[in-house]
Amino acid sequence: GCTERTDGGGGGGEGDAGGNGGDEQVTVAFVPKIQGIPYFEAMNTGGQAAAEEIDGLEWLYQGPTTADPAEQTDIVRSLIQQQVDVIIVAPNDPDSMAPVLQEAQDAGIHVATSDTDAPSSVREVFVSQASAQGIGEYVVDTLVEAMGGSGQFAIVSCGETAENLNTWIEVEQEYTESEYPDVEITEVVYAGEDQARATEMATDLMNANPELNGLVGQCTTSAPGVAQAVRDAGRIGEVFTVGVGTPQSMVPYLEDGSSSGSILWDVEHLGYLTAWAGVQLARGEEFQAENDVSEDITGVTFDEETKELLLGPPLVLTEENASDFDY
Amino acid sequence: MSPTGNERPGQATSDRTPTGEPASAGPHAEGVGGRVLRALLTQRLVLLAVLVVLVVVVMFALDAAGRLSASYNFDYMSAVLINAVPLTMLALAELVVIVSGRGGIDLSVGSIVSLAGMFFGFAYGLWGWSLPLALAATVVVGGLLGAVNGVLVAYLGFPPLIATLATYYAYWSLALVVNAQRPINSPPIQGLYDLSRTVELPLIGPYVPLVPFGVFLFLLPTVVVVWILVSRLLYGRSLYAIGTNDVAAMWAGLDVRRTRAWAFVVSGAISGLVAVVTVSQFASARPDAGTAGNGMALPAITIAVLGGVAITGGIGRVAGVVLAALLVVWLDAGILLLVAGNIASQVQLLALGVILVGAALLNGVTSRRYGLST
Amino acid sequence: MIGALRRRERILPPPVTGQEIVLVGVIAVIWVLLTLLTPAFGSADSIQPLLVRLAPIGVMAVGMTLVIVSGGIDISVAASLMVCSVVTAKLLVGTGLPMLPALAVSVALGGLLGAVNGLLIAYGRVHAIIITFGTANIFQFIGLRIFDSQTVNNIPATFAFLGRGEAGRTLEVPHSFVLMLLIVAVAWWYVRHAASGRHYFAIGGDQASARLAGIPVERRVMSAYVVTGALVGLAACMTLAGGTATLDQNVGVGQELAVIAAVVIGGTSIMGGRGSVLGSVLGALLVQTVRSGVTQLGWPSQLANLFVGLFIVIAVGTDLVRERRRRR
Amino acid sequence: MHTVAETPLLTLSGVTKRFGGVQAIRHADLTLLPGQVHAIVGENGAGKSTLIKILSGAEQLDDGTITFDGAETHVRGPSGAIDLGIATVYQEAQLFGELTVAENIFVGREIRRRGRVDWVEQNRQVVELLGRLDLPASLATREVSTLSAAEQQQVSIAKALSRDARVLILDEPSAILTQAEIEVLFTAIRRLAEQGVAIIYITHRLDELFSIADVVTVMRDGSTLGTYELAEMDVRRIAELMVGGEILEGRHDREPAGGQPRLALSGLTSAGRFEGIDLTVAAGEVVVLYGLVGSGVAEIASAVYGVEEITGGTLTLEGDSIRPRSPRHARSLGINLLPANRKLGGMFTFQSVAFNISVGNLGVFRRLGAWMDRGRERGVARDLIARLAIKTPDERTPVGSLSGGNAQKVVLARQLVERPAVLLLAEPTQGVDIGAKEEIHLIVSELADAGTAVLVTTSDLGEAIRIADRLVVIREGRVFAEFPARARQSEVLAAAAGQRDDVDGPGSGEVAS
Ligand SMILES: Nc1ncnc2c1ncn2[C@@H]1O[C@H](COP(=O)(O)OP(=O)(O)OP(=O)(O)O)[C@@H](O)[C@H]1O
Ligand SMILES: Nc1ncnc2c1ncn2[C@@H]1O[C@H](COP(=O)(O)OP(=O)(O)OP(=O)(O)O)[C@@H](O)[C@H]1O
Ligand SMILES: [Mg+2]
Ligand SMILES: [Mg+2]
Repeated sequence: GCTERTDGGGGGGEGDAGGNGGDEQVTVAFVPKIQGIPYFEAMNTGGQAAAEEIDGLEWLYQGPTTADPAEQTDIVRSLIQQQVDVIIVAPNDPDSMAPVLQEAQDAGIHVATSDTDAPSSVREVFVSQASAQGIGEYVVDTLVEAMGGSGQFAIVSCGETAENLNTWIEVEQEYTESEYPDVEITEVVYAGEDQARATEMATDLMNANPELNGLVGQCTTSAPGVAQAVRDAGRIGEVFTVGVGTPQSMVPYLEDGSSSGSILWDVEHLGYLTAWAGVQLARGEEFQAENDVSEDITGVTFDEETKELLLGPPLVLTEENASDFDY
Repeated sequence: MSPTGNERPGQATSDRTPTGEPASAGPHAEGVGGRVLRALLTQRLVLLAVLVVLVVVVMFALDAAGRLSASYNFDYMSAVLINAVPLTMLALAELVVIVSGRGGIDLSVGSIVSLAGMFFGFAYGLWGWSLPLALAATVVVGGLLGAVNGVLVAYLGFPPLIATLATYYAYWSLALVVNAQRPINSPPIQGLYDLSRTVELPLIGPYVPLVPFGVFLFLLPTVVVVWILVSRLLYGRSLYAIGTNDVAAMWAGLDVRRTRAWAFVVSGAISGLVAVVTVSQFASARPDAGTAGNGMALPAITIAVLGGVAITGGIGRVAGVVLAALLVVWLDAGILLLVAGNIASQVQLLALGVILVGAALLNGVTSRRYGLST
Repeated sequence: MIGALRRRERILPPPVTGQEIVLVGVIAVIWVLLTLLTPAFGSADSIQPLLVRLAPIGVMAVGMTLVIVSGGIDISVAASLMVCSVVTAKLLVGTGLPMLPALAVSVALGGLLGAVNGLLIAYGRVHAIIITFGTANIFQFIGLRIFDSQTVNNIPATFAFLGRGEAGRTLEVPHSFVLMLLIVAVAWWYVRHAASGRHYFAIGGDQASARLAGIPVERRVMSAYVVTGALVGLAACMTLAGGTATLDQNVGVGQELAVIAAVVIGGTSIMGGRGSVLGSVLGALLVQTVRSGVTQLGWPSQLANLFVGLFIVIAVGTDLVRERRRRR
Repeated sequence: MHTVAETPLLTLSGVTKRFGGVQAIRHADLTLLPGQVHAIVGENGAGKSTLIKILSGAEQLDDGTITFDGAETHVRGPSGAIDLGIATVYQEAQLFGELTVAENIFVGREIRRRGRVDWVEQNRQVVELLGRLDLPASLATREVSTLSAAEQQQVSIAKALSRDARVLILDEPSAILTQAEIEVLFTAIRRLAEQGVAIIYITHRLDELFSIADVVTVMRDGSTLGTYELAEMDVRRIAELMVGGEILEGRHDREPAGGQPRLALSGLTSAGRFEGIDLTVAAGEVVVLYGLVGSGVAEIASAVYGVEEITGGTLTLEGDSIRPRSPRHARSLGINLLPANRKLGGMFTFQSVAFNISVGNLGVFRRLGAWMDRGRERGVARDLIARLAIKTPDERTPVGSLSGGNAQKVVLARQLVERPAVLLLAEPTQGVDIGAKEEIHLIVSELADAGTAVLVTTSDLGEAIRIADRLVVIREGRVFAEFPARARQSEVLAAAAGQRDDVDGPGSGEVAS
């Protein structure tokens, strides 16, 4: 025998996962889609804040350098090896994540998803920032208002295969159809995680269709991208943009009006909530229908059969409130 | 071909040192000790082997010293092997193409993985073909996609870089549109994940670590087949011949075009197999499986080059590529345990870069010192 | 008189290569078709941004042409671009540096990174592809460390002069495009008429012989990479100019392929010894045209790459056929 | 022979050089007088190239001294040599395919005017230079990649002459030149010698020494044996000094087994290259096609081998008509060819000797369908290494590290793996030393004796006369004259030589592209 068999780390993990109670050390590891973008770094900040306040919580944060599902699974595998108590993932590709989460659970580790769900997986809870419905409708409402209730707009999305973006887009399409008869979505283009490309495409869209008076930047990289395009084309006030963008990156555009608003939620709170949820799982405590997580995160609803924790309604970032956030 | 062109054999690059198949060092009389040292310094294979051992030993030492956030043991080493499967297989595909010479290189492998993967998704996941049938068909599809490169390069005279760049873009698009950029993850596909589960070997099972099933099912067979192909079959001879000097190969009565075209077919077929591997690993056929992030082609070429494959053609060994892959995978796995947080993935980049440059420089400088280059 | 001229022409190396003519033809056809299909394409509003986004690729392609003609290759341009742009961006935010100094810093930094490649390749005598694969990883590490897992926010519009906006144009002509043309012109003259410029073809043709002919091979190879690096530094500024007020780590991803593609489509032999600066820029223009064409036609953007691939085959294939005819 | 000044221009004493394990030069002394044409001869691997590489700064000596103009000097790199006034024409043409002839001649030392290359001036000088070598001015602006091997060789010589050198080194310049071109070269050399330039001339063609050189230095495995006035020497003595022993002379007498023609060309034509060639080769017969480079000899052989396109006439093997489509097809018919340009068309430089031998007949080593029978390969390789007396440590050695003569034998061995019905030999002993040449000729006769039909194309008259059972002179792509065995040199030369009109003719075609 040349090896002490550890079943990929299960033995130990089983131990502390099972006999949990009181407030002994709990290690919660969070794996973002990609490191180094403000959105997830802000979630990390929130998680660290939680680690400060909730005693016994150790917060790990480790993400891939590119939004690559393979690299992400490698990291989860190393976390399994490290026998952490809870692994929470924001999967780049829900399906590819499912099997690895299964592995983690077999190794006696609690698993959950945050920001993006992996419905088909064994995750015990999904920490949701805001319902797809909520986000999609907020985006459309804000944009159509800016557009003055009528016109045409196009959507500049990012990864062609990004699950959550695609569901938001579907909501937006249906909602516009039903609510705003004289507003039309001309097309949906995909710029990858590339700001410059997003700007290029937005520019081309505006040139191709002079009627176009609205643009949606569907993700945090394309939100400033489309605004920049409008600014460069000198068509502020003619073409309006709304995006899902982080405050700091949107401030300049909100100020000069090239962006009419950015739909987001308090990302740091999302991070905090994620960490908190991890602790609950590790300590085997049930979620209530309404949870008060910390003094400024209250009324977090939990849906029993979808096993979703919902942070709350999204917020609309404007010139006024955007600069209050430091990410 | 210009009679003074770079292709003239015997160029002054370290890649030209005869570390490749099948010739070894020149006629130099010297002592045993000298020969060993010389082998270490001038032959990529030996150097890589030493480096692999070094990495493992260092990691075990760090582990013993409690510097790692988890134990770096044989189980972990074999568990991460699953990450090596696609990369190594594609690196072998590049080996075959690069050895064929004339600037041979295949940028399209990643896109072929995506496109063939989608085909497999349809065949096995939706059309309900049997696994063996779907698998075989996918490999064939991969081969056909590679054949396009082969025809463009060998028969129409496109530079390999151009031909495969074009198909890289084209296949990428096709993979996205065939299923309206949605992945395929029907139950049969999800069931496939077992293929990349770890299994206990028969007989010796209890004594050795669990090894990912995929390693046996896909990697080892590919390694063996490619090794047989390039160093035991007649085809291998023609391959190295055209890669070394295709004018001479023509005069020697070899079918240069056919041999070169087949190199791309082989590369495509391997990519097709990799497609099945990734689908099973992700339990989902993803339209961007081979193109997400930085794509699969460049990393594969990197491994091949690190493995001692000379981009000038005619030189390269299967063993070198496999060692290079093991080196990278085990090093990366160690770094994930050694370094915490975001920096880990970044340090992996640094390590790979340093090893690439270091190994090349060492081999290059020393082989000149030993007067191997003509 | 005419005769004399013609003889003089024959003495000089050919001013434009066949591939260049082919490319001009193909691009012209595409432009005409696009203008017919979507009148907007012909408008200044659509051409200007096209030229602006062409500039950085074109500038880098000039350097890459030198490198490939001299028998090498540089995989590390994308990573260098990342390092240069993040450093420059942080400078702009931190110190509010004016344009020219910032430009100088970026170019110098790029040159430095190029020098690293140059040293290792010229004096380490290892094939460029291995070295630059390695340095690409190392530079990327450096860049990511400087990003330190954050985006650079609120970048001032210091480079608006090179940008897509009003400030980036005089008489409706984008400055960055003019700058690119300038560089192309200089490079074109240099490789055609300057002795040291001709040396790159000799080195790429047969390094050993070039050395025996008394050409300072190491110096030339070295400078090829330094120049490329410096131009990448410039391209970094153009990228910042064309980008948003935030810079994230994705900057430069995939650029190495884009640039190499442009050069090889332009008729430069990847084996070295043969190539042309003009062709490289045309190659870049072809790709950019196709990309924006697909979006402007309102075709699904996922198809863009398919057409890029097709047109690469068409452009290069046409030249191959032409060559074969010429041989007969 | 003109007289030469007595004060040495250049002296080498006690020079040694080793490459890794190989002692390339053990001990070399050399004294070079101004205006002297100084030949260096020696077997392949004797150290000639290395010696001149040291003089031209391409390699640095390990030990010993170089005295130039009475002062001890160190040659610092190629440019250092050029500064001293030492110009070299290397064995393999050191030209750049994508550059024009004019550019090639001035590369590295371009004439500059206001920072740019002065094309007009360069061109003027080149045209004048080409004139001196009786080369057409039109050559100046051609791209080198479009020139024939011979033309390229002449360009490199022009290049060397263009530097007003005090020492001119020529390493086997004549190897691929025609008789006529050699004459032009010799005139140029003599003219330079008159002007006091010292010339070092390396060759394997001993006979030509007597028409050009004043003295000859003989090298044997890395050492100079001494320097001799050619007046007091003859080919035989030089040869014996080189190999260090007795060597056979003249042709090996054998009875050409005439009878049924095995290979027959009738009216064979390849537009623009050769036409109406009627020729037969019987089993056991050695037929030599003698013709100057560009006369079409080479193309005839490659046409039979399926490389050159046949546009007319018929080709029959054993009576039935054939039309080889490719070398592959030709070999399947039992027709093998030894390519003329060893480096370009023959050697797989960094692959093993065994690889180089087996690669031409992979079918022979087929086992179980597609497998390579490596045991068989090893056996066959060892067998042929012994049969052809190839000097190599073992069959795993890279062929690139063998000397030209031995490399050539390896490529020849490739053709003998299976006894061919017809063996075509293109310039079989080009750049090969007299010892190896001797052996190769012997092998050829033995093959014929064993019933192979041998067709040799060569531009080396001595060789032609030596091995021919029938000697056919090709000129301007036509059969021009035919001679029986033991033809007289003078007659054959009369038939073939003295023509200049073939320089601009179709390229030598030895270089397949
Ligand atoms: N680059 C090299 N590396 C190692 N050994 C070398 C090298 N060049 C020459 N040698 C050794 O030096 C010996 C002499 O080489 P050299 O080229 O001088 O022979 P040569 O007389 O020119 O032969 P040939 O007539 O074939 O040109 C060779 O036998 C070889 O063993
Ligand atoms: N890398 C090397 N290692 C060992 N020997 C070498 C090497 N390169 C050249 N040589 C030696 O140099 C000698 C001459 O090399 P060279 O290439 O000049 O021969 P060649 O030109 O093929 O023969 P020839 O001069 O007769 O045509 C040969 O004897 C060969 O053994
Ligand atoms: Mg020699
Ligand atoms: Mg030689």
